Amino acid sequence: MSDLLRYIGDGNALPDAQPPEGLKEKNLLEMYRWLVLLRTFDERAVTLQRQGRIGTYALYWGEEGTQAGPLYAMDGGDWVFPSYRQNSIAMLRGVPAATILAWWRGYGGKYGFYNPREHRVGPICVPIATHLPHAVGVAWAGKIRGDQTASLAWFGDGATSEGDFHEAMNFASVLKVPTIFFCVNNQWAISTPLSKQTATRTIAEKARAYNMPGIRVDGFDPIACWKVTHDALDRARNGEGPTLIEAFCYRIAPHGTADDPRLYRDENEAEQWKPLEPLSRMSRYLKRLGILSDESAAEIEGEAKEQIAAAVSEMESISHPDQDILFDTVYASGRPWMFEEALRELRSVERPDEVKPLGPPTSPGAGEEGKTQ
Amino acid sequence: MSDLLRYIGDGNALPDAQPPEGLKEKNLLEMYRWLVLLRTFDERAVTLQRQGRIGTYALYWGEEGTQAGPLYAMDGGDWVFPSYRQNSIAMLRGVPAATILAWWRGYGGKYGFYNPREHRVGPICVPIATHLPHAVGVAWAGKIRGDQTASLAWFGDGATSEGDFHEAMNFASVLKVPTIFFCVNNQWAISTPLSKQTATRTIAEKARAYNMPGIRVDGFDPIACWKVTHDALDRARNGEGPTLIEAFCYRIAPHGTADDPRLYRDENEAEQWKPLEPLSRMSRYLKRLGILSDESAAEIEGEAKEQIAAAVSEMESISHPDQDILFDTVYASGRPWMFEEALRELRSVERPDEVKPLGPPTSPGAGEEGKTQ
Amino acid sequence: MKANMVEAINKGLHEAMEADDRVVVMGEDVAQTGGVFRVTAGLKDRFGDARVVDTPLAEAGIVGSAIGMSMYGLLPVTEMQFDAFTYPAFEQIVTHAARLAWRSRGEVPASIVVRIPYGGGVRMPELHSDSPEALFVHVPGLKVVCPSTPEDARVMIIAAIEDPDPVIFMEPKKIYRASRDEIPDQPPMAIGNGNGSYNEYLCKARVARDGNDLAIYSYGATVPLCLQAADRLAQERNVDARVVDLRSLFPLDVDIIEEAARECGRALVVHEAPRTAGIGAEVSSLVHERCMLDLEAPVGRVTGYDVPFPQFANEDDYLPSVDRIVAGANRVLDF
Amino acid sequence: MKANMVEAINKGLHEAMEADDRVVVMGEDVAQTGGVFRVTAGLKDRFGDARVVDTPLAEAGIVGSAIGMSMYGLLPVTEMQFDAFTYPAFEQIVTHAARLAWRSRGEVPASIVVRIPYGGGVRMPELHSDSPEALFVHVPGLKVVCPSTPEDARVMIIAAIEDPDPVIFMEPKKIYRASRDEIPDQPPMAIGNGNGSYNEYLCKARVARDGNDLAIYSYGATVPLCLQAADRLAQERNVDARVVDLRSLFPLDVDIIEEAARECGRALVVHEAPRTAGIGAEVSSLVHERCMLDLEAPVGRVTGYDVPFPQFANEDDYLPSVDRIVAGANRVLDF
Ligand SMILES: Cc1ncc(C[n+]2csc(CCOP(=O)(O)OP(=O)(O)O)c2C)c(N)n1
Ligand SMILES: Cc1ncc(C[n+]2csc(CCOP(=O)(O)OP(=O)(O)O)c2C)c(N)n1
Ligand SMILES: [Mg+2]
Ligand SMILES: [Mg+2]
Repeated sequence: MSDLLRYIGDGNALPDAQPPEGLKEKNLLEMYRWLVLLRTFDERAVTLQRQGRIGTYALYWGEEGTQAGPLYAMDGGDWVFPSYRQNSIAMLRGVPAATILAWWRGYGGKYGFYNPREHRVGPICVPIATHLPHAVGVAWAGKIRGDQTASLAWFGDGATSEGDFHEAMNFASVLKVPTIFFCVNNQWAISTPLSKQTATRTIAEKARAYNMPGIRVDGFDPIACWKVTHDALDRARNGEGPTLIEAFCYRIAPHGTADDPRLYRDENEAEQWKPLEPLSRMSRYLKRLGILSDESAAEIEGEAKEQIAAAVSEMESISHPDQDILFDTVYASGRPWMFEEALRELRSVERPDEVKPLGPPTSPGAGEEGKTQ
Repeated sequence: MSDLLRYIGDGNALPDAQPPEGLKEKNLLEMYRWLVLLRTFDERAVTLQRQGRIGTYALYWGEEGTQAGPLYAMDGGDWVFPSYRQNSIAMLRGVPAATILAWWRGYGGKYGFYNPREHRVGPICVPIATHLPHAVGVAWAGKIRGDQTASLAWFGDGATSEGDFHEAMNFASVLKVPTIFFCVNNQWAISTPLSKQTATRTIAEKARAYNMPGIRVDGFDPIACWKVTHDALDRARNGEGPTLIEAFCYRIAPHGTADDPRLYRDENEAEQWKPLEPLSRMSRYLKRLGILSDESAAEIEGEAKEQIAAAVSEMESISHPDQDILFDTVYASGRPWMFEEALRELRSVERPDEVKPLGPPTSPGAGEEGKTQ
Repeated sequence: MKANMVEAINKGLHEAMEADDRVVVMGEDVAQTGGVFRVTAGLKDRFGDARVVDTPLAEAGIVGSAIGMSMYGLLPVTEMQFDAFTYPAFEQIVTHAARLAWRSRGEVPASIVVRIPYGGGVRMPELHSDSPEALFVHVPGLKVVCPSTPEDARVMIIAAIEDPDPVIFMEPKKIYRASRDEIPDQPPMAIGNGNGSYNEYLCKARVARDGNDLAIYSYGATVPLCLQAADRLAQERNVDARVVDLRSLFPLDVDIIEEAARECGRALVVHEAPRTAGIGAEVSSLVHERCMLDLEAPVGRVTGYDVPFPQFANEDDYLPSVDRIVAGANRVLDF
Repeated sequence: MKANMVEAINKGLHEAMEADDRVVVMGEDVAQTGGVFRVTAGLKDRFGDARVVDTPLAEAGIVGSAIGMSMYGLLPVTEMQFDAFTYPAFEQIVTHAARLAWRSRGEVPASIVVRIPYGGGVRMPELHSDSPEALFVHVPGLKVVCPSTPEDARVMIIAAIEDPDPVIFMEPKKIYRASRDEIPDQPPMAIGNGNGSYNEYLCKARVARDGNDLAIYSYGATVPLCLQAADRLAQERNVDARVVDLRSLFPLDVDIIEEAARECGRALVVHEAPRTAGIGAEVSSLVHERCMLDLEAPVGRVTGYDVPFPQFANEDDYLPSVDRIVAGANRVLDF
């Protein structure tokens, strides 16, 4: 991992670097707050899933640095496009955490979805790599309009195998579109290891096929993730086009709450990567820099817990969406005639109960399996 | 073009190289015969189209070296996959030229199609880049069976923009499949120049995204095309996996008989590339080597003319295929019930006349436009 | 002015781009040459190459980036060079274009138009003659329309651009240049003011010929054939057929469809696409469900067959012909 | 042995791979873990990782290379991880798998199976609950089948592999583990000898419940619901419904379909996919066309709605329920 950009050392053999220009104390603290909020959301969501209060959930434990870092580098007017793995990122752009939780509880409409344009955050994208052309389109549109809008899309190592990854990278580079392709290389796509996904050693080198800069960074280091995004954005705003960033890390957690990694990997390996997880590393770094104290850390944690607890209550206060929700927002131009007939049919029979999320799997391979996003 | 492998000089400032090992006199002559046959077919087809005896046709004038060279390097047991641009390649693998002509005349079934397995030649592929995964699949299957089968697929510069190109390249490299990706970079995709297709200077460098060798060669030099294919095949048979070859050339001809390049390029540019076309270059080279004489050249040309003339007669002797042709070969397991009903309906009305190919366009933009393959 | 369908769509595109600078046109070979059918000719010279773009050769990339553009607020019109080359973009159309409104509280629909020159009758090699419209009709969240006259094509392309929802715009290439009709100088609606008048011009069927003995439903390149068949029926057996040009394939204009079936008591659907699970199946089901008691015979279908579109020498064996339509009508009439 | 549908398909795959070494299994996560639903569990250990392959994450690549393998002579079985992730492979399925036989004089069909776990009822996030079968039914050159019982699933997967044509194999994931049925030790046919017995097991509908008052046609996960609805109809109004499990969606088994409609005089089609241009439209049209004079009411449809599959908390509002089926039946019966 010696070719990776990194700021945070281990307080030991691996030395710290000074924070990069542009990240002042208050920025570092804010970024830390984001990390804590993301972690708190994620851990709470896993518990909610275990309790059967939300459905199967794609956790991101350990990948918070790949989310908070780049997002913090973007301007509010820039667009970002999450996959299911960055599912709660919109919360850092003003979308209520309750909305994201409601999405995982199976709610649609105004309960589970948000307005992408209002927050400049693409909808949570489930089909792999298919949001990359959207990120390109948004930034391209900005360019056509003469605006300074850039975009960033997150995706996994597995996503680089899809045709849409290639087409988006190619469009962006040919048309010099200000898009940042942020690949979270956690070395796994469900059970498929990186070595079965690509013949290259790195993801970054794939940028060469598009004459695009390809940059590797320690994905467990939020500051490094911020820095490479910041620099890519500079280039983008200068009209120098897109950048591919590879945030190298490891999927410490299972693929999702329904996944049992013991079926395909030695969990000791995951354990070995665990000490690198960004939250404790960042907290130690900030403490070494004297920016964070045990007390302020506890305070930040407390605030995050409170915020997410409130979000959980809010999510659970939503009552079962009406049947209209099926038809309400399908067409922006209004309901076609057969929707009225459909509603008449629906209302003529007794309404089924709300479908409740499933509880935890009782044994591996039973019940909940098959729930990937 | 100094980074391109090349054997044939210009008999002047640019020196000839000796033919590579493996190409003896008789091989060189045979390859020359192939070039002449391809050229003769192509020129004849253009005339037939002008006369309204076949439909719109995708000519390959000037690209014969990118076809005969690599094909000559492959073993008979290896599979090759043409696009519409290499439409007559199967003729060099035993498919009657009349069958290919009949395809362009709009005949299907046994008249216009051939058995790919019998000749180890994929069907003429119309949708861009979609045959690349097939080439990978065939060679992969050979590998699974422990056979020594390799495959080669031709495609254009434009094809590299499609997702299927990427997915095929990635599968081949991850699975170390013995497939040769032969890109004929003629610098145009209909009216779209290379610079609007990719941000890289070369196509060959795209191989890096797959940790695959990427090799550039003079696409107007059939011997160089043979040599790089020969070497790639060696690597493939040694279990070293796929290779991307970029045969750099220029589309001297229009995209197809319906295309008017004056709408999008300066035809002087095409004129400048014309002297590099492979047939006369190869003939001069062979003459300088003392392998070919004016008489033997004339003889080869005469034979080719005769063979293609016979093919034209054969093609024109086919009578209008029966209506059964619509239903005959859709399912290998037999006709589903509605086909019988369809035939009954068809036979209950007077049969329409055979649809004749259109004649030449009378003015640009009228009649025949829109006919790309 | 007089215009054929190509010129009429071209005019509509000019008008839309003129009225609303959010409209952009993109696709393979659409800018410099104006497209392989010249439908977009002149746009690049008029509106510049930022708004009229020759893209790389990748249909998913085209539709996908158009979706992104529309998120930002533009109104992209994409061209798929030929029918069968829409399939690589299928995933973007189905999982994104069709669901973006639904996925954004209805607030950010994918306001894109996907233009598809489609269908046979033009003597092309393989995969240049498909009729994939039913595939899109079955996908909720899309609108699917298909004009059969130059003026409809001009008005409908403008309405499709104005409509906030994604519209699959099927262009019957066989009749691209079949006739030159009078096109009013001004389109019938105000453009670029988002006042919603698009719906009126997008989702309505049209009675192309009046009559009360047999309803013939069709769209696209088979509409002129149905009109000819209707004339033959009038001559040959004094039957007065009403020809309904569906125009909108999703949503279907159920009122005009029902009215025709009720008033005629007999009906026939005609299209070029394969029969099984095609538009004909839907129209037939609707008519039976709603007008059973008014029907004197089952609704007939004259369609393409359930086979790959043939090589072109045999395409007239595949395509519905006036003869086949008349024969189909006779079967319904003689039931 | 007793087996649920997952175990039954797994058994069928074991049997096919054992009998014929040309059979290979490929897809995302199918080898090491045996697939996210464990349908391919154990195959890699038994047959090795050359024949059971975890591929890169690219559906067009999977289907496309499977087509190439089949050209070479293998019999690939591909898995699309979920319904909606089939769309990226749509182009390979439509332009190649469906047309390779036709494009090779019938001599080299694409002998592939595309397994698609599909449909709702399993509380999944977006795009894990689509029912795309009608899209394939409309594409000539494919066969499309869908079992509703474990033993059918086991027999049909073997037949699909043996069938030389490309088969889209729809697996209703909602009933993957709904019941454990008795599965005979040996499949009913000899495997691996290419004697053509596959057709018998692939293209036939099945009368799942006899009756003469109302024909209910369905397939996949709604078949058990139709059976329950039939029981309710028997109790509540003494109506004896015949439930026809279509099993083959293309080609439809028109004989059994017709017979049921004729003998019952009333009919209903039930499926989960959106209504417009779905299988229901085709079945309804066929029945009207062929049995009009025997019908006492128009054929009813109880289907999913023309909307994107909802977020799961509302999926039971979307899915046909026993109540909706009974209500639909009553509408037909009371016409
Ligand atoms: C087009 C598509 N195919 C398959 C899936 C099923 N699936 C969900 S996540 C996943 C693995 C993704 O791996 P990667 O891209 O590395 O992202 P990560 O999950 O590691 O964040 C797969 C195959 C999907 N969501 N979309
Ligand atoms: C999927 C697909 N999209 C569009 C087309 C229409 N088309 C035919 S040829 C062509 C250009 C191909 O250019 P290139 O790959 O460079 O090959 P060349 O024609 O130069 O040999 C296009 C866009 C097609 N055949 N297939
Ligand atoms: Mg990953
Ligand atoms: Mg080219």
